[in-house]
Amino acid sequence: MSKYSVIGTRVHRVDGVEKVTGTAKYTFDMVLPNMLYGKILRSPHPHAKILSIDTSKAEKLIGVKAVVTGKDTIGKKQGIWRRFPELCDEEILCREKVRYIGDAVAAVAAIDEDTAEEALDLIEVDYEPLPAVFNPMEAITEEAPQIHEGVELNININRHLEWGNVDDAWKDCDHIIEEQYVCSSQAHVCMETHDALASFDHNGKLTIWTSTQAAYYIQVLAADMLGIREGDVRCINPYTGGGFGSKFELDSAQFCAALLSQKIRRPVKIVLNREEEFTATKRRTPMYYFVKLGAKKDGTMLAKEVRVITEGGAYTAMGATALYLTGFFSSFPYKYPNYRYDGYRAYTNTAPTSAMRGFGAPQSTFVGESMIDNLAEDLGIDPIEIRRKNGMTPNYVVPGQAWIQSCGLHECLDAIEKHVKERGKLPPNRGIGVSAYGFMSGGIFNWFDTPYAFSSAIVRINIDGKVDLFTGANEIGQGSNTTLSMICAEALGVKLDDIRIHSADTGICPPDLGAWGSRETLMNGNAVKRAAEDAKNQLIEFAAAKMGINIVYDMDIKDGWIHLVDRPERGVSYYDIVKDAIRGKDGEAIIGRGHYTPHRKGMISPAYSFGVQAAEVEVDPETGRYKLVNVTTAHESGTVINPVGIEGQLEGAIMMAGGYGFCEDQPMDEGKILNPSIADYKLIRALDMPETEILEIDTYEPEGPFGAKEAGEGLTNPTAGAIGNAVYKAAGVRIRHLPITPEKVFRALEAKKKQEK
Amino acid sequence: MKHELKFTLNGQPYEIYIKPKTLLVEVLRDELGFTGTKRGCSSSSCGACTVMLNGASVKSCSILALQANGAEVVTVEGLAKGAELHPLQKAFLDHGAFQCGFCTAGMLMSARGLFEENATPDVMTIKEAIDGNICRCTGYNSIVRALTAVSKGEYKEES
Amino acid sequence: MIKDFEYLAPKTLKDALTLLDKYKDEDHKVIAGGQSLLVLMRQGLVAPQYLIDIKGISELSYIKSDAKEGLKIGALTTHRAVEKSPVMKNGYSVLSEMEKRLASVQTRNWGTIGGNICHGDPAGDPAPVLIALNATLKVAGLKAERTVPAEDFTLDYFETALEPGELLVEIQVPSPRPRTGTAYSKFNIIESDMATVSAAVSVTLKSDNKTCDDVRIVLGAAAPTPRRAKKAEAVLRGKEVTDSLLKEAGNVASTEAEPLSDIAASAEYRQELVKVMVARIGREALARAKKA
Amino acid sequence: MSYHCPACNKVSHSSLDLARHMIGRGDKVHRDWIYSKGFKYSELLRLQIQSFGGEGFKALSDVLEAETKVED
Repeated sequence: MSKYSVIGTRVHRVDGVEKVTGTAKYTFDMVLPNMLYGKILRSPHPHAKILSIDTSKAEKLIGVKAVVTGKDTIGKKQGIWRRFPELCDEEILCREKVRYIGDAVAAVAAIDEDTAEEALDLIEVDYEPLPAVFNPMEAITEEAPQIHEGVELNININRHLEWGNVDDAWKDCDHIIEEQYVCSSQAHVCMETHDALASFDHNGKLTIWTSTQAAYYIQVLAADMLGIREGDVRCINPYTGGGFGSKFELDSAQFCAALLSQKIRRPVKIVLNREEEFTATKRRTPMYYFVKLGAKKDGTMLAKEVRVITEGGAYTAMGATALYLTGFFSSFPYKYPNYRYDGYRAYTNTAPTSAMRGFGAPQSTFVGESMIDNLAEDLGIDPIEIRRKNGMTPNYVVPGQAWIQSCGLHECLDAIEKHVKERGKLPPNRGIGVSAYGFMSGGIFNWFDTPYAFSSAIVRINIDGKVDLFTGANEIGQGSNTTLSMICAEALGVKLDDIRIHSADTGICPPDLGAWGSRETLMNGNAVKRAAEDAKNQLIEFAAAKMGINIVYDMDIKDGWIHLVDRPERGVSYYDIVKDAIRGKDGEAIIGRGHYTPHRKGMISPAYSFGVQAAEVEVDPETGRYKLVNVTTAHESGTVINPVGIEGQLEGAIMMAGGYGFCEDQPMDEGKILNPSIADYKLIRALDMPETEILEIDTYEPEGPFGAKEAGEGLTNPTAGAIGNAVYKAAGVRIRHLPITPEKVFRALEAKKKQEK
Repeated sequence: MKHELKFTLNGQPYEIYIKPKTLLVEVLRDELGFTGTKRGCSSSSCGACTVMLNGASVKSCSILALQANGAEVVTVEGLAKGAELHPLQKAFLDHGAFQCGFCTAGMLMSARGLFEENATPDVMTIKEAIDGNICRCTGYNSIVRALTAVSKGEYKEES
Repeated sequence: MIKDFEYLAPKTLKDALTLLDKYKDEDHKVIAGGQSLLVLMRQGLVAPQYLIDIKGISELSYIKSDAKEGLKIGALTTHRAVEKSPVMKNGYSVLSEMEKRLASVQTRNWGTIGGNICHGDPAGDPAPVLIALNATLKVAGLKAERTVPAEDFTLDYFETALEPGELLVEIQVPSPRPRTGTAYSKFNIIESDMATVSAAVSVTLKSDNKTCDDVRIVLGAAAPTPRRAKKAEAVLRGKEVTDSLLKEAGNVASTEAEPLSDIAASAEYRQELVKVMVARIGREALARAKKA
Repeated sequence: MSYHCPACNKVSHSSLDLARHMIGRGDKVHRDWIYSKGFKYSELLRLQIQSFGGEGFKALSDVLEAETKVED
């Protein structure tokens, strides 16, 4: 029997009933009295000077209540990498120049959406088009137009990582391969588009409800851009219809709604339409990969050198992190004694690229796992064997970078090896590709420059024993409200039903950096656990005193029973003690506090999860069309807090990462995204979804709450690589340019046929 | 000019006046405040707005509200009977068949349409029934598991 | 944003034709299920002054079949009704199969087969099949009725043979001749998506059950309109149909296709797909003909 | 032995590390110093981008070796 009462059990989501009955309120559903509807005017040019903006006709339209342009702003540029001011480069409402098709230039608030939209047509913007550049490989040439002043070759960030001595190591390699890859863009396609409802009162205080992954960031960034104090902004994240990395920066809906409301002092709601969502919000970072990989004959990998140029789009956003993480995760999950990474982020006149689930690691994993299969083939080594030979192990230190404590990679390899064997001899045109991966449990580097703890939580125990849990964590669908409630219940020793969670409301919850980088379970989980333990200890003090317990005994609470650890039958009801304890505290409720900031864990993350995935495909050799037949994942994420949640994260990741490998793409023409609708942007649907299996591997992460670590984004990393390897096994062609579309497979098959002739 | 729309929503008759361009989803959400039904696209491709119209699942963003004149419409709000959840809702809860929840109303109504036609659908039929609904969170398989359980009779409506 | 329009909702065919006649010189549009039209209206690509809603004309929703007259489908019959109709088992199962792959259940529950055809999308599913089945479309105006062979109905991208004031009212499919098999399939990446390329093939065998008496090969999404590949048909007609002959027919059909490049596929790839599709679907049609 | 950044005083353990820091930081003060030594910042970047081996860093580190070394 499990030593836990709540953790690891299959429970209903705490937000479940609201969501299945349609009563869960999203920003999208909210209406306030006297509310106006906002719309945003966007640039049709990829690069142009704004000569003038005439809003007079729009202002005269009946029903229009306010129009704002860059002139109504305090003229600040914003960015989420606040530690480095030069990376704060986005005005949101452009004043002098637009840098991509979709850059915002004006916003209107009107009595209804139709009027606001009509008003947009009446705003006259005089542009002087400038030469533009769309491809990062062209952007980094002398001839390319400069997109931001003073940024030479349009390279706004370069990143270097190195350990060992790569140059010397090549000499010891028996075999070296050099390859190039192109990783495409991807849209998040949250079901709820970006939206915000902003309400300024006449005291100058702003409340903003918004679909976000990080209410705290929005509070801070909005205050900064509006020239008001943080404390005057309350940001509330009601329910959020998906984030996947697209919703933790200040976006145009939030900023324009707030600015309009500041001007007109009425609530203003802006909902981006699906086309804006595709063209004017951020997206996965496309990357051009140049890789050199060397090994001994026996498969021991000695050195890897990686050069990456990323398509940054018009602004930095979280692109700096993507550039860093793709470099770090290019070494994953292997023990390269010698490693060098240089990454360059190039501005282009395209929609900005930023964070998306996996954050640079799906790209690096696709490239790395394709190449390791190629290397294994060259050396005549089994793909699983070469991964085993080089794979990370518990307590491995990535030189100068990271300390990996728990690591179940080898157990995952064993499980997948067994799975592949069990599939037996495959029919013709079928192949199984494997791909190994790892990911972090939240980031350490404090680029946001916050003085607050990374995560905090407050537990308040009420007179009837019911618990209010206050946390800045953001429920975006990933299940953090459920997971954190479970952690709280377990740590306090009460039932899950006793917990009522209040999350992501900066007016009442302590700050948290938000739901990105797979950080909530470990970081916020630790904060919640500590807060619950703080409260629990206060109760135990009273219980011990009341029961007259010899101080040598340890006490604990489990299932609502405060008891002696060694003699569980000796105890009192938690519910009874709560009343006494509150009386004893002169009527003050029991309050527990907890916070977490990682220390002494390197630069990247306090913990890492690992896994291995096997994808099976069936290729039609005549058309190149292939089907995803089965995707099986051996996965370890420390102690599983919420098993239903993990299943959902894993299967959902396969839909998204399978799409990245198979069909999702954002083709452009002169900076214009050609498929800005769900009809044209291809997404895996129920009939396309492969069968999925999960092989859960047991590990325990000392840094995590009850031994838990991430299970969110890492699962997005392996799939494109596994598909690429499976297609290679099935059809003998290696596709190095995502997505691996049937047409690309077909062309490669044709080329192969020609070559064989 | 506004036109009269008479229809029944979740068993309750309504008479309202609307512009002819008003979509069914707009009547449900904006005119009548039934915000359980969502909108996720404007190209008739995501299924978040699925409701039942005269016993069949339809996309309410792709129907003029006036076309529903005289019709019986059921939305997600019409599934539960008071505090008693509908079997489909129970199955979704048990199987973790949703995460962010934004597609859930549409999924449930597609499923409802399926079970109106066929009380014991097989897996392929289930997948086909929800193929018009995008879910960016779950990867669909948990939804298929939930509906398979309903198909097997594990969730009976309490009489 | 959908622009305002004046809404007219006739309940009978006669009323509809009267209205259409009245507004035929005005800026008007006819809406049936609206599954395609409303998308265009939301995008502002179509903004009629008058919208004539024929969805409520119940007399145009029916499926009838008898051995002599063949199959008759009212233009406002929903896709789902066609898909599920037991009548399709009488030699028209290809229609049911085609419908099953058309968009989503929700769309099929509301969208109509006539509306789809009148939309004139070269990637639409019903038209190639109806052409392969040698269907005729009955078109009514206030003063007269006429019939148009299905293959002559679509004139260009999103353009049909309907004259102002006319409505498509019925789809007429002749009873299949003995020893006839018809098959349809589409190539796409996402199962329920529009066709990247589609093909419908109908084969009628001579009494020896081997020799091709007649054949119709129709390509979808491979030209501005659904198009018969007549040269490819000639490859098969009068010959014993073998795999290699079907392959040759595919190759010839590919030369008759005039596909465009778009985000879904390049023109060259579409041409390659035509080769494979025609051969494969031809094989299926042949197998069905032998069994019929 | 250590190397002190002439722009911001960050201490590195080798001239190569310092070159990485300076090019990596890439803001105006760092670039100004690089220019003052007769380099084009963009040229150094180009050397980096075009090949494996970190040639841009190496070019700058030669100067830094001579100019920024501090004997501890």
